[in-house]
Amino acid sequence: MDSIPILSIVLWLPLIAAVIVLFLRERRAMFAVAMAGSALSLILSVAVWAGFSPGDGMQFRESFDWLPALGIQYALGVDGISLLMVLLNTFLFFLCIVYAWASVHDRVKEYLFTMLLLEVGITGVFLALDFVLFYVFWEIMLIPMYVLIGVWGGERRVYATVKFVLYTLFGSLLMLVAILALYFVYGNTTGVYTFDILELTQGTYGERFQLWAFLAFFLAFAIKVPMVPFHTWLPDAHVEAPTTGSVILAGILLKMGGYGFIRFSLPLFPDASQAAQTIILVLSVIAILYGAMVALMQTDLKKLIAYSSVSHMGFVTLGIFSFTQQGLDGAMMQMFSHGLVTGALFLCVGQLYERTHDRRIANLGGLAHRLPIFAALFLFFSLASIGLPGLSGFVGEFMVLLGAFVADIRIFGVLAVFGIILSAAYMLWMYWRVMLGSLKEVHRRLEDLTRLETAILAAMALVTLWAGIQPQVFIGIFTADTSGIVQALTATEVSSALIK
Amino acid sequence: METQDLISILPEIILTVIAASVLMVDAFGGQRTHRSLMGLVVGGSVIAILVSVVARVDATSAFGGMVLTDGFAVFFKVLFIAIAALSIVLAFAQSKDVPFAELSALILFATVGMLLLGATGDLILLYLGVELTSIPVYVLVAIKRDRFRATEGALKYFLLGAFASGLLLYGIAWLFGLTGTTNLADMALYVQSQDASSPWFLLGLGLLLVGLAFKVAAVPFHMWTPDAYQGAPTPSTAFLAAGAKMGAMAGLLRVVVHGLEPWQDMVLPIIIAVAVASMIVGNFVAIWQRDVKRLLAYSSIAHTGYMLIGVAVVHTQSEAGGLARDAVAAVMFYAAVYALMTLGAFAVTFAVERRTGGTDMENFQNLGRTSPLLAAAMVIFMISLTGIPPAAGFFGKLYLLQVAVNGGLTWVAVVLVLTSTVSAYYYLRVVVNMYMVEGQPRLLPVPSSTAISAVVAIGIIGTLVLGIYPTGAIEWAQSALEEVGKLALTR
Amino acid sequence: MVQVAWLIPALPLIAFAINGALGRTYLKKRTGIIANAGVLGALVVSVLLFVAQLDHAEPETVSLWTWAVSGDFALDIVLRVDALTLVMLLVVTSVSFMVHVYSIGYMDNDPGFWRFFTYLPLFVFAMIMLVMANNLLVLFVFWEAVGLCSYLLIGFWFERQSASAAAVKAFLTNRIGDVGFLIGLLLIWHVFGTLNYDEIFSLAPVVEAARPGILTLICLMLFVGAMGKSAQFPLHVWLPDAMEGPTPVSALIHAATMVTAGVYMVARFNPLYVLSSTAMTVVALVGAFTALFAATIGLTQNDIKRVLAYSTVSQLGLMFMALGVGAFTAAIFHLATHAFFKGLLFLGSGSVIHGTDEEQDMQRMGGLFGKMPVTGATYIIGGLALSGIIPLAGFWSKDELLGATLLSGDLGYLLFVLGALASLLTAVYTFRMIFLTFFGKTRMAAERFSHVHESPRVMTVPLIVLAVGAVGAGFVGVPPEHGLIHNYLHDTFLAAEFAGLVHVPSTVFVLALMAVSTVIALLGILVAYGIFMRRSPAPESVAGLAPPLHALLVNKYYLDDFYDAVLAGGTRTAGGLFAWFDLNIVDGVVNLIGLVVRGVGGGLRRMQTGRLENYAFSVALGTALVLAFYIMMAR
Amino acid sequence: MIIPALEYYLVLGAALFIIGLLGVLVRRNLLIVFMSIELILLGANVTFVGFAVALNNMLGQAFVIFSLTVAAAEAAVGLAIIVALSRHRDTLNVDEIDTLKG
Amino acid sequence: MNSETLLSLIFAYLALACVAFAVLVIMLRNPVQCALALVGVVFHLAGIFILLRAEFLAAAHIIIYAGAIIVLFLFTMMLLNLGVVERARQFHVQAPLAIVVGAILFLEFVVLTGATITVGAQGAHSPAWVAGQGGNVQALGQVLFRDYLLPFEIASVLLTAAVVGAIVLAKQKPRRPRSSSQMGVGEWMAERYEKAKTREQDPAEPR
Repeated sequence: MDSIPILSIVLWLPLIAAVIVLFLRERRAMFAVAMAGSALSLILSVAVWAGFSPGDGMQFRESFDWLPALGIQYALGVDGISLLMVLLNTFLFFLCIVYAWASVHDRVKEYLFTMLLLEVGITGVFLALDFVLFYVFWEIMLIPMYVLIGVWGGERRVYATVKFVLYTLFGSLLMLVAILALYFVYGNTTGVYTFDILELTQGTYGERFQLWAFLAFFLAFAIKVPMVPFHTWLPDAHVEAPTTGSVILAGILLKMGGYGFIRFSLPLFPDASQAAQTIILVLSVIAILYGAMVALMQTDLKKLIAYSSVSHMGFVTLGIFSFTQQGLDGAMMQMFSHGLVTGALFLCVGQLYERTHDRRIANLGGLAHRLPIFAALFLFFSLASIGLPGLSGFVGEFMVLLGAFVADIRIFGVLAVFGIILSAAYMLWMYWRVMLGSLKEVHRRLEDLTRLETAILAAMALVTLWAGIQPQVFIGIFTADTSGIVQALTATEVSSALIK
Repeated sequence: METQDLISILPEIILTVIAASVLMVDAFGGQRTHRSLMGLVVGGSVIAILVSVVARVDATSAFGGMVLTDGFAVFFKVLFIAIAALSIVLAFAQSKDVPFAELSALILFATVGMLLLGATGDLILLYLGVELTSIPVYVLVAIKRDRFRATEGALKYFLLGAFASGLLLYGIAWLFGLTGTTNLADMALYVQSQDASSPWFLLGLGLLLVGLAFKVAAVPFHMWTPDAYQGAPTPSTAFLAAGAKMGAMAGLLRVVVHGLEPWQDMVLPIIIAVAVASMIVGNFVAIWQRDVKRLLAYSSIAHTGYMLIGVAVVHTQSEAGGLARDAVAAVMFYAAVYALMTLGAFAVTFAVERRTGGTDMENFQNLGRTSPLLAAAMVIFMISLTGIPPAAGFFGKLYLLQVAVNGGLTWVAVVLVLTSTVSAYYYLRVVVNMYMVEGQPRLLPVPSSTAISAVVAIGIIGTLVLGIYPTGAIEWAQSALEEVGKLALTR
Repeated sequence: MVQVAWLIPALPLIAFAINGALGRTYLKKRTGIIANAGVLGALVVSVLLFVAQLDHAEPETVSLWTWAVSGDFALDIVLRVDALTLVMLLVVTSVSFMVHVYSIGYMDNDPGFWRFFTYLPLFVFAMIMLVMANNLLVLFVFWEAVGLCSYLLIGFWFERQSASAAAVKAFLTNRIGDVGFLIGLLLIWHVFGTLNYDEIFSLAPVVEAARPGILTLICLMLFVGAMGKSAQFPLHVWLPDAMEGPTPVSALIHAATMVTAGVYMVARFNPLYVLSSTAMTVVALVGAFTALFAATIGLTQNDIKRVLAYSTVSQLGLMFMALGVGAFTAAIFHLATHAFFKGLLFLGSGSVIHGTDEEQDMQRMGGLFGKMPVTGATYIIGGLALSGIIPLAGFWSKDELLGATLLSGDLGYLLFVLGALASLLTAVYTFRMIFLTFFGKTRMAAERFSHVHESPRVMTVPLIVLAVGAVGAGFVGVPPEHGLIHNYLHDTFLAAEFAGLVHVPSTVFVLALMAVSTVIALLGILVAYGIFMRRSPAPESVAGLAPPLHALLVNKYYLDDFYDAVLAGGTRTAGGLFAWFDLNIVDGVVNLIGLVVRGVGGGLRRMQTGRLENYAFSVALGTALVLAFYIMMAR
Repeated sequence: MIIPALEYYLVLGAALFIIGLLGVLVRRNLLIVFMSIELILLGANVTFVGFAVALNNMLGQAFVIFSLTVAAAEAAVGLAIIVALSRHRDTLNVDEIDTLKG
Repeated sequence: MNSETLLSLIFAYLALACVAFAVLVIMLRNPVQCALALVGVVFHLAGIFILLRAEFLAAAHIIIYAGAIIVLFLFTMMLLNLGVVERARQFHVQAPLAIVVGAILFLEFVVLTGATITVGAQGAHSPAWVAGQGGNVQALGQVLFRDYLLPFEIASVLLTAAVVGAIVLAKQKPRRPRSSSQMGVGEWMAERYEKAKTREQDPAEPR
């Protein structure tokens, strides 16, 4: 296994498929290639999972000099944290491309090319072990997403997509400056100039520098997550994005922020993280409650789910900044679950929209009569979204709360718990108004889900259920790695205490 | 004069000869010779490039230190000759409307000036290089005489350019008088041995900087840029942005690196101020532009600002060694990248102009469907100009940011990233118009031009190659500077 | 033997899975059989286990799989089998089974038949897991799952807006309770570092010693959960509305099983509760108050199922009252007997509704006894049991419960009075219901009355079986304090004994209390007879004695309106405000930044006048500034 | 040795420079603006020659030759542009030539 | 009166005349007069060059400036319509502001005069050396064609480019039947007059 650059294959396969797609003419052939590419990528990432030994740090590493002149390497590797994200990523992309077979008919070639490119970018973010490489992927993914929303989106797509790009770019460019500063600060203290993430993570940095760099990283990640008050791009982007765009956006893009916090912010800037803890916790709790409150009053289905994302991602940051094993694991699980569940919800809304051509809640109602299968699956994911125990959503939220209680930040935990009530309120209220009650005349002729659509949702449902019943299967992947991060954090706490 | 000296300016001689022969061939060859003229130019350029790389002399300078023969010069020679050739190829597409032979000759003359700017070790050569670059370009802007806007742009450019070169000349006069030399290195050595803080020195220095800042179109000396860019025929604009301006940038680098070392405390704040102003004004005003050429003009002002950061860093101190060298290399790399992507962008704009009769945003509408390849190319150029990977613009910016942070100019780096966020807005607006707006500009029955396609293709290849694997170019830029044995770079 | 315990939840789960997957397309009506089989299987295994465990009631566990390990948090999915579990299992599975059988008849014509028989076993599964949980998390998981099932079943007829509304209300109200529960759970984790029952129980005294007061907080938080699930004031509002569901569901969820989860939980955590007298007092007071409060509302309701619903709330209140005074066994005993007679009453009213073509308003019934004798007879048995007439099941348990309350000290007197009053009212409204429904002259239209018919065998047989239960179930608690159930549960509630909460009454006391109970019950029946059969005084005139009071009762103390206006309305208003804030302020700032950038750009753009002289001016000014800077630097 | 002192020549150069600069800024007529630029060049030339003599360095004088060349070249091109422009628009006023702006 | 004083007086006259003519250049209304004033500047400047013993440059200035450049100006003025120009407002609206900036620059120079000018390193071309070469012209030739041959050649390229450029701008486009260079001046003026009368806007230039 050592000799095969399996991660590179996982990473670049979609690009190869994308390039091939460019040269094809027939829709069927294009989809065949695209599906094959993403499916292989999925299978190989599962293979990586199979060959992965939890707790052994970075594995399947590859590296060679890319830009020695600037100290930049092409370095890939996975640990548990990234592996879970990669799995989620390849899984969702495969499903999205399959889904597109039924739903995308306009500019198919461009669509598939964009999607596959997006997959490369996102996978790369999770695999990169070099800061610049990481950043390259972090930004590469912007453009396909921009195109995806801008070309296949709704009426206000241009506004939404430009807002998305500018917002994200704003944060990430500041991060770039911080990365460069990191490079020099580390180099000046150790004499080794490198962008190697693992090596830079080993370094210790002065408090002032930590604060500034943390701030820059924080902006990038907070916008991505998105944390209140940096979240307003999200509803717009979601509403205007095409279905698959929303799925990817909610499913994976947001996770890049959480991933960034775990992978970079905590290990690199432990002191600054601790200094910022309270603020971030406050923001997280605000996100949870505020997002839910705003979601409650949304009239557009997608917007509602978008705001629910804000609320749910609040748990992620809450968990991460509880600085506890449980909190971090909970955040990871919450990200994984949110990716599945909210992705699925957006798929559901997309399917609904394709049938009714309407997303305004007030115009729907009683659809369960005509769409029983859909109703069941939609309910399933709605329940998963509100954190019903036994489904994946609960695991993350619960463990985050556990972490909050362990970390003696109980007040935030208690407040966050109330988000659970609100999430149930807006989700069930929405479900009631959309699916229950009496059917509207215009919707008399709706068709239930096709087999393909059912299969896609069912696949997601199965994983959701699996993660809810046996979360250990997933937690086991990364818990060793998160514990390393927590230990490092608490270690610095001790040391800084000693200094005082 | 020795053979060495002649060899050192062989590329310039070749270009002059080509220019002359182009004029001759045109004068005696009748009307149908444009294609062969282009062949002559391209072939000659290739030879000139080869000669600049191969025919190197052992000494680091020629003509008594007036002409420098180091790797820096070679780097820019190759770049400038390539830009000139591409611009001429681009102009070929409008050979029916303009006197192609004269245009080619003028471009080549200007290129000679650019090459001299890249190789100058003396203020005389700097002055002449600036003028030799400018005067043909005034004409290039006005070359479509029957268009009022072209002449208007040319007039503004000309009068302001003459004004600025007057300032430059006056400044040089003072520097000469106070040091007794015009050789940059001698000047620096003399000043270092004397008291350099006399305000009279600064008078000369300030005017010199102003003159050069005008030529690179930095705020507040930038005002001619949008008008000249918009008024000029698009191929001329392309050459103006990618060529003339980069020539001035090379000259500025020479001056800063070789001559201004003793005044670093004086140079630094001015360049930083100008850089910041350029980034802000260029990017902010570009938001409002509806004409793509004008938009690119403002963007070029902003890019000047980016590059000036690198220029500023040359004189900063850092714990990491070799900073000055890195800073210059960053500017060199960025110049190459910028030249490629901006040439490409103008080439696409030119193609659109030919097809739709204008360069307004509306003329780009629906390009994604009517001409997918062109549109895709434009997307890549826009991405590159924004500085998003995997296009070359990203590494250009990364390198600049890196030296800026290394040089302690982190706040300037922050300004750079913030303003380039703004830039994303207007670059992406072009993309929006191509793909996301339902509109259909009237298409003219114009056959597609192979010449334009070739330039676009080269731009794309260059942008992507430099974006994905820029190692070669960056290492070339860095190694080119190893031979530059001057004060600034040995720190 | 205990190793087969996993079959108990597994069988209903399998039934659910089969019905869910195949019910709509293939099984259709056959789903009923599968569901019945599943639940019957669970019942059989439960009984077998009960018999096998009859002698030693030591807790035993069955490990299934690891749920999650994260740092020092590790949790396995483990089934627990002990005395309390088994008692609950028996009650749950047997009543559930009866409901299942009954439902085959009741739901016969419903198009959602398969769906119904998918939800039912799921619910049973959840309830079984709830009682078999060995740690707090699993308990919580199924605590919520039960809530979900109630959501599904209450909203079963989803085309009705009221049903959907009731379902959402039930879920949300439960969630509010669950939040309390969850906080309690997290506190337990925080304080104890474990979620396993046995470890918590064994650590409880240590914790109380180390951090006095924390246990009270935990117990209260857990009790909030119990209030939600067991419909205690002020979280009781969902239960009456939940009658929107099909009647068997009401019987299953809202009489016998789900609502008892709270009682079960508090009983389960008796080792914690006994350490906190404050918590106990709160539990008792809330219970007693709820008992009386709900009973008063029950007096004025006209919907046959709603009366039963308030009755359930009231009875649950009595159970909590018992729990609060440490009479855990009595509470569980009452829970068990209540399950039978309340199940019976619900199914009976279902039968009435079924027989009268969906009539639920008692004011439009009357005289049905003749038309539906089996239903009527069993209903009266249930009513008597509920009222607490010797020797029916309700009597024994209620009597014991009241006795324990009386003995528990000063507060006990107050509680006893409240409980006794509630008992009195219980008898009144129960027999008001029976009289209005089955006796007197019918108030139905003749046409409809003629169509009234007895329910089919598949429905009446469960009624009869449950009636037998309602009669006989009480005997497990006879003689008082030393019955089968007392012995069986003795070890489980040992903690109460250690805490000195158990007072053994004298025989005289027991007998006297029995007499008092009976008198109270009979008095109630008599009052009901007087008012609703003899109409002397007539109900209207009784109501006219204090019109505001009557209005208060009819409108359920306006609590629902209050919640609608303040909680739901408030939340929505706040949500609207937040949404406005988000759109205009938060996003407004973002857009404002864009506007500012554009504005600055526009301003700068104006400097580009197109005029040469301005351009030259700019150059000159720049030059002047540069030189000025230099001159200043040189000085 | 030069008579009078170098400073006088420099002052003359500066005066021409500033007058030329002012002319560029205030005049509307294109041609006069252009002439003002020539004044700036003349100012530079005086400065050059003054320094050249003071320093005994012929370079200064040589530079003036180049400056003259440039001036001539600029005049040729610049006047050609002005002529070309005036074919479109009947004005020599710089503030009336403003179609390109913003 | 010694020679030094005399020379100073001559210098004073020449310098003052230079400045006066320069002021006239930027003040006079009529461009032709301005051009003549410029000639005045150049002539007096030539005198100053002679004072400085830069005889060749003096001659070159007169020949190139007065003989070529200013003639070019005058010729251009002849081509263009002067009447309109003369009547028009002569100064910009921004003139006051511009004068302020000019004043600032002037003040800067004034401030600078507070500092002494320390001239740079002495060169090798002492008057003795110049005399040895046979005078200013020979000396300049020596320097120009030996040390600064390259710039000189470049200047020639520059001039070539300028010539080409000027021709390009003056030459009529190939597709037109007759170029303006073939057109008689009178004919061309008539055409321009027509154009001016109709005051037609360039149709390709929408405002």
